[in-house]
Amino acid sequence: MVTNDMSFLIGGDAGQGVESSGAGFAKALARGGLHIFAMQDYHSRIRGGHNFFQIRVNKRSVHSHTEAVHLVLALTEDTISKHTESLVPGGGIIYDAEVEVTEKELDEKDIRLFPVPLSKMAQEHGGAEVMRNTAALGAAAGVVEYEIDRIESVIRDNFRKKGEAVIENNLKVAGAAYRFAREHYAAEFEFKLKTVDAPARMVINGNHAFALGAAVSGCKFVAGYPMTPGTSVLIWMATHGKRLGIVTKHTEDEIAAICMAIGAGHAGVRAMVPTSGGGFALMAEALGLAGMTETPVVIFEAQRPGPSTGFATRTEQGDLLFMLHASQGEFPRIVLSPCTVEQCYQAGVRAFNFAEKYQCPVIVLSDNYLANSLRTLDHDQFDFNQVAIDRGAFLTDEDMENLSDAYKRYAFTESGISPRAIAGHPKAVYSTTSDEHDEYGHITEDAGNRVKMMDKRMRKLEEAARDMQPPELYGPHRADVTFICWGSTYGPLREAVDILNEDGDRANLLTIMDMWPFPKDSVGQRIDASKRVIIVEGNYAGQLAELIRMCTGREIEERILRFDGRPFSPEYILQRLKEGE
Amino acid sequence: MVTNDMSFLIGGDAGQGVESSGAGFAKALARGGLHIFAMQDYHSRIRGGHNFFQIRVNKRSVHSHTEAVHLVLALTEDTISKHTESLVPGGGIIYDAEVEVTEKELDEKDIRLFPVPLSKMAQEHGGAEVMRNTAALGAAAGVVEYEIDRIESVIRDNFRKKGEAVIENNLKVAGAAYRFAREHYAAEFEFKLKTVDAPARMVINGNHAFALGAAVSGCKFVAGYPMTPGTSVLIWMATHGKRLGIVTKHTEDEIAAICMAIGAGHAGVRAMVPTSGGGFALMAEALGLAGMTETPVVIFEAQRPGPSTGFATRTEQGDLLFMLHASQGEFPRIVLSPCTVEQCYQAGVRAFNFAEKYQCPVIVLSDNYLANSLRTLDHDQFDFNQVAIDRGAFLTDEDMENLSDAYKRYAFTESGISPRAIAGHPKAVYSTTSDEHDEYGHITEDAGNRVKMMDKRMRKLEEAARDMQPPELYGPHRADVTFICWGSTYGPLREAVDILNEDGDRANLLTIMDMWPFPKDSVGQRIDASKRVIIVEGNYAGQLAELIRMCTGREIEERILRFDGRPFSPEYILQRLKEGE
Amino acid sequence: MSEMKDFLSPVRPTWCPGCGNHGIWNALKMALADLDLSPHEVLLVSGIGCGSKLPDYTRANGYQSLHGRTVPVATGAKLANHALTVIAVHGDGDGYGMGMGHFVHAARRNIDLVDIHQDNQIYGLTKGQYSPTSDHGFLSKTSPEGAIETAVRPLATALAAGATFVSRGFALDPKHLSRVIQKAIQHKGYALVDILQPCVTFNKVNTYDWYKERVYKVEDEDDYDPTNRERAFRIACEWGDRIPTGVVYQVEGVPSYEDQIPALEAGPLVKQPLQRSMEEYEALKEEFV
Amino acid sequence: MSEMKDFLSPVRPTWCPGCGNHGIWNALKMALADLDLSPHEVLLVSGIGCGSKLPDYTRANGYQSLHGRTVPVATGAKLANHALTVIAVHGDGDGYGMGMGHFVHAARRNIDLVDIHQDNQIYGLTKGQYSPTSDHGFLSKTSPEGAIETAVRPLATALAAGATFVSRGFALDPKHLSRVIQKAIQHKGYALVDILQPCVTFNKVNTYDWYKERVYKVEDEDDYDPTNRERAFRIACEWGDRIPTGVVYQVEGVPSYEDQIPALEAGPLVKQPLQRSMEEYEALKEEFV
Ligand SMILES: Cc1ncc(C[n+]2csc(CCOP(=O)(O)OP(=O)(O)O)c2C)c(N)n1
Ligand SMILES: Cc1ncc(C[n+]2csc(CCOP(=O)(O)OP(=O)(O)O)c2C)c(N)n1
Ligand code: SF4
Ligand code: SF4
Ligand SMILES: [Mg+2]
Ligand SMILES: [Mg+2]
Repeated sequence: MVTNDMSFLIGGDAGQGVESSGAGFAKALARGGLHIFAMQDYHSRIRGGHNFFQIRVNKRSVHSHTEAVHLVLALTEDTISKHTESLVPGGGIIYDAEVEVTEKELDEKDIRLFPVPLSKMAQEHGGAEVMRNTAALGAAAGVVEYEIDRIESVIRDNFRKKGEAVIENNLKVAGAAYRFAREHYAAEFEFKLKTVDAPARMVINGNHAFALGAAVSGCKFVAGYPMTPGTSVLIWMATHGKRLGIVTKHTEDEIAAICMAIGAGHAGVRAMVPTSGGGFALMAEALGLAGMTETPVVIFEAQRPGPSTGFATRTEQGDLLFMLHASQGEFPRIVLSPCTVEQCYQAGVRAFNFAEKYQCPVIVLSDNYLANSLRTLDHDQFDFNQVAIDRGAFLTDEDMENLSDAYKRYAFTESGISPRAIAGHPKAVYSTTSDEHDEYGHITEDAGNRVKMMDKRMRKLEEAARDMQPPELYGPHRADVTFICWGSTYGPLREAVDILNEDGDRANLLTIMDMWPFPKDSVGQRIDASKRVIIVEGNYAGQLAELIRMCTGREIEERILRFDGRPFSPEYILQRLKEGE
Repeated sequence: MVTNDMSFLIGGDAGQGVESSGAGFAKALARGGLHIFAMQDYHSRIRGGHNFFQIRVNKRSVHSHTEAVHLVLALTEDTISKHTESLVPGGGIIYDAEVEVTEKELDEKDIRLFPVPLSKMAQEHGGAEVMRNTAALGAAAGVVEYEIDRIESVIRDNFRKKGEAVIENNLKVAGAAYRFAREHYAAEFEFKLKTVDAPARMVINGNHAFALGAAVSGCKFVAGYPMTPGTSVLIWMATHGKRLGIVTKHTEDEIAAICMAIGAGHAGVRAMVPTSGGGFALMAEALGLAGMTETPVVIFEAQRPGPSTGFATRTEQGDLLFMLHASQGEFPRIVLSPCTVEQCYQAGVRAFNFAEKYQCPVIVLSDNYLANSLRTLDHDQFDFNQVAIDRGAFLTDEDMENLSDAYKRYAFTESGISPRAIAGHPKAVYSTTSDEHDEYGHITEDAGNRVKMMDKRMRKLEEAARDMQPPELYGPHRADVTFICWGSTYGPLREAVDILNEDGDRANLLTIMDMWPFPKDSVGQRIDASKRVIIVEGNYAGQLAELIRMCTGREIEERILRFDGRPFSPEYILQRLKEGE
Repeated sequence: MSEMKDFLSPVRPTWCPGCGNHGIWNALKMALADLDLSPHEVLLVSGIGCGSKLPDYTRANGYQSLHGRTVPVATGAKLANHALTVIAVHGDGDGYGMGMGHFVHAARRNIDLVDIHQDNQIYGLTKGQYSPTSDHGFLSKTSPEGAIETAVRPLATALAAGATFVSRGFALDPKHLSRVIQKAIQHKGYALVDILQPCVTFNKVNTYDWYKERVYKVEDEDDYDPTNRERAFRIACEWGDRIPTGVVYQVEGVPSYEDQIPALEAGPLVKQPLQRSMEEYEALKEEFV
Repeated sequence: MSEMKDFLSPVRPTWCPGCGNHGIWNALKMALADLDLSPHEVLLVSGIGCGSKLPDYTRANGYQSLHGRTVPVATGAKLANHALTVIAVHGDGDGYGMGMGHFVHAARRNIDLVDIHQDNQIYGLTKGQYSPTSDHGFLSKTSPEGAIETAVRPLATALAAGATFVSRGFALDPKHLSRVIQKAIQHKGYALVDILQPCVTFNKVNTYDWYKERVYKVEDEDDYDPTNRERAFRIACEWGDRIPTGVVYQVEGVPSYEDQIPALEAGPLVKQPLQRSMEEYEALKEEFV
């Protein structure tokens, strides 16, 4: 018997509630003190099309999904045919008893079939077929002998708004399916889940973690245009705007979004725009406006596969070099590329501090896998008391009151950072412009001033470089292979490294989380100190490898790249590693 | 006496006709068989502000302006104070006799003052003060003892539309000033111009050369939004549209411009958009659309200093890395970066062939200095009979007639290039999309298809790489210093190399004209074979140096960079070289 | 004679069962068949959104472009080959939100396009945010306290821009809609077709019934006069208890944009020879001498 | 009392002598002084163009943004600090060309902005291309055979969009213009001020005299009624022999956008504390459990 180490997969058509059932189940597991990692796979359409939601559950914290699945909840026949492949020997499939299944392939793989009269139970015990998913969840809990009360508590919370009757009916359905499954199938199934004694953890994805960080960091203005997978940040902010005093604006387009954020940033409010690559493309011009006028603004970009519309609901890491070079001309920018849900939260907090401290645009670069995958986190992993607001050289009313000379918005300073006043004080009235300007902000075409202003602006990156977190080394200090990665690839790669190291110090992993200013010295040294370096990235060109060569001259020839829209998994990485050998 | 080797500078306020006078004078010199290089320097405002136009004239073909000036035509006092510095010993200043000039500094430098009653002559002989510029030109010709009839012929052409009376009056003014200056000052001035026996050459800038190349190459659709310094391509096309059967559209914005061009390209017409960096920034999203749908489109981008509005009328090479990475996701693009007026013409011809052959966006990257500077070229430097149209795998009506199966727009082929049908034939009806699609053009989220499609698209660059012109080596094969440059920097740098090599093989110059796919092997080899490498670029970051390191791993530490909005000159480069030693 | 089924692509629609797009799709095929157009004579340009997938499901030349950029792509294609019947088809977010600028400029340009908006007053494909045509107070994921803006009035906006054909249809009345689309296709110049399109999944306010109770046909009114602009403006502003459908405004005889371009007098650009004679180009050099 | 000279910046205008922008600049300073506003209470947001340089020449908070993006930048600033009087000031190319989408959306949003368009029917700073308001047939560098489009009718477009204040002024009549601007500033909500602005250098058609012969003041008409939208639409479409100036339409009492945002009830965002109490954030975690 294997306890607390398995993966579920719920599959069905778009519109069948695969995601909401999955998320509910994930919460029920977290409420039992277990750790989960959950990812979803869905098409860019509202109905039909095969979707699935996969939950890995474990006693320890886990960083990615795995290919191997132990229990499939099939809401459609398609689910069975598509996912049998992933089932481990001894794995099982729960499906509606009405469906006919050809058992041949299943037999060969030693797979258990758990037909449950889901629709019938939904109708009999709940009075409506929509409760089929509830039945399926009950059945799943039954087969793995998990405590039904955790499922019940989630049902209560999820249906709270729909009233007692709905709750009651769902509880009945879940209970009936639970009993049925436990009675008929639990004995045949060797994978089990047991609540453990641990505080209930948050079940949260990268986007929500980022939003939370941004909110705590004093972000007060969010302008955006919906674009998967950036949308959920906008929606979370809109939902909580009233409560938290945050203004959100669903704008007419992404250009308006970033321009509004820049206007708000200029006026002194912490502002941001959540988007995806295509929306960011429309912001390229205004990015330079923020650069030139030294306006703080945060851009959150969750990548999806391009080019162009590409795969709207899938994952990729194909925008890295675009982010670093977007917009005409040259100006300082900071790019953070969080790798975990925790780091998304941290990036939310840090981005606004950096934007104000360095008076420049800060890009937080995430991706669909990180944006949408759920993980369990302890409450104290978001320690709000640690959040320190740093507005940099920001003039208070008192400071302005004490200004004796005409205010120089762009005073030449050693650090390149000029003390910033915002509009509204009689002693610091100034005008600025996207044209090259002098210290006061007035247009000038003087060549000498130009050189000084360019130097001043770019100089800000020197101090910023010192604020960047160096790349993290995971695993033994010395190893046969050093992997390098960024972003969400960290999770599966870390798990792959753990597997490799089960017998010896075979691998370690260098992860770049703060991407620009680029940590060239530490990356270069680590490469030089490594026996064998392999880059692992979710794109075609090996963009981080290219960037590393650009910044350090080091060539990384071995590359494990994936660009089919699907996330890495530990198994996939190990398989590719093997193929390469 | 120095004959046929000098520089003029005409200076005045915006709105005083500095540029038109200068361009007229340049033509008059070209009509005397002389070579010229002329550049302009003006502010982003319509009136006032000091502007100047500088003409270098020589018996041989010249590739840049020089800092040294021999004769200044001052329409304002400002011109005198601003440009005395540049005058060589023995140089002179023609100015209106009414202006008072403090002669101290001039004396020290051995500079001749040539006051001419310009306004008075304009009024007396022409009847209107506006002819002051004509008087100035006449006077200039007089001082250098150039043949007045060349000036007269240009006056005749320029004022043709205004009628005989205007022509006559201008001729009278020019003649009077010519005689006056020749009589009073020619003897004191040692720099002379003499017509030589040579066919009259074209006086043309990079933008017009590009437009001409595009027109000859069958470009039929130009959509653009005015943006300095890209505008003159749009205007030239608009002016000649009726005559050449070209549709031009001044659109509502740059997004519409590129989308219209993509629509036209998709419908089978050679189409392009001229713009500058800021306008290009707005096109980033649609660039990926062309990449994904494999639509031919040509983007002409003339750089100006950024970030943002920056210096609207000045020069820089700050957009290179942006051009290479613009738009989300990954797709093939071709980037040409012509270095001379001739190459601008060639790029016009080649870009459209490449766009259709490789069914991808082609970017032609120029800059303000190249866009606006005039050079003399022999007619046969644009040899239209050499122009070969290559539409690539373009299905003719007959080909389509013979299609037996349903047409696959994106058929998988070895080269990655799929035979292209355009809309309108009953046998090749298809639909395409910016989403990932199958061979027919239908949306699919299949992972296997995705990988094949990405590979197919990117594979096109392999053949394209073979179509790229390798970097050019100018100067001796072996030298103490190898300079590397791109774009308009070529001209002044080539002249600097010539000066360095006056006594020995001191320098050579590697110029990258076809930028992407990047010629990594030849650049790498050349760097390895060089004793000392210096990059010379008009930007802050040394973007080509960064690109070279990205593509070859080679570090180029010595960099001569300029980013004050002013173009390089041979003297400037030599000076910086000296300072660096 | 062409038939509706000639316009069937091998790909089946993936719209939700009951989605108004099914009706629009049928009405469009009906209009094309009734006008006896063949698939290769038609170019459908769309953007990104649920409705914008229509070209994938339709046998005709098709181009699904970018969200919000349907109209400029269609314009470019039309200018390159004005022998094609070019039909833009996109959502309200696409056309009236992101694409608002292009919409107004296309209307005043009077380029010969049919501009179909699948107006479901919501963002469908991104799962339910309010759209530019959502009514004031509309609750959605991005307007949890209710939309603050006044909804776009597409017909009035087109009129103000100088559009020569302004109409509306209802997805539930495909016959009438098909006639409106036919007229739009036959109209020479820019033709707006705003289509009330219930989104059964995300818009629970503007449902089939909601529309059905309100729509009326302008041509059924006694004093119907589609040539009177002021009157049309009044009708175009109607929204609430009564929602007008049909051809609200049409003025004929205004030359379309492409008819006024000298370079197009010789026929569609794509049919013109790629190059002129070398002498013509050679002569251009003289300008620079 | 503030005075016109309080609004003088150390930088002198570089507009051509005789340019209509001088008159607009004076009228604006006059309006601000007459309303007794101080430089620090005002934020001028502009785009890129000749007229957009106005903030550089004016002592007030200023932000010259991007060509075409004046309105969203101004909107963001207003939402961040609605205690400021935010005035957008930009050219016709900026506002009605590139910025058309933002214009319509701002109007229907009824955000409390004064939106001044320096409408010279030409692109000035880029040296003479036709603009969205250039008349049909207008000859320019990009329309050498004459502009084909119908000109934008800014007032009609704003009306169709649902604007609550629609007006026009004339640069040659700074007193009247100043009064119009004052009313626009006092209006709560979006206020369009279209200003006829002769460009003496590049527009040789729409000259001072051309305008002078045509302009009239709507308030001088016997049946003046700025609250009647249909009537306003008719006036807004007038262009030719008679060109209306003055406040063409105004409806008061419609709540402005920023007044309807719950988060702004506590006062301007920029004045609110940066963070809430940690307990409030802590409670958010419970949503994820
Ligand atoms: C530049 C850009 N921003 C955002 C998106 C994401 N997106 C896709 S469809 C859509 C909205 C769809 O609404 P609508 O246009 O009304 O079409 P519907 O789905 O309702 O038919 C959005 C915002 C995108 N594809 N491109
Ligand atoms: C994105 C972008 N495209 C083009 C330009 C170039 N540009 C600067 S000003 C201008 C037009 C100015 O016309 P208008 O807005 O009417 O202002 P005016 O100069 O007439 O006051 C243009 C096209 C730009 N700055 N940015
Ligand atoms: S989500 Fe709405 S618009 Fe989209 S297919 Fe479903 S019903 Fe139609
Ligand atoms: S070009 Fe025209 S708009 Fe610009 S400053 Fe001169 S007159 Fe004014
Ligand atoms: Mg919609
Ligand atoms: Mg203008």
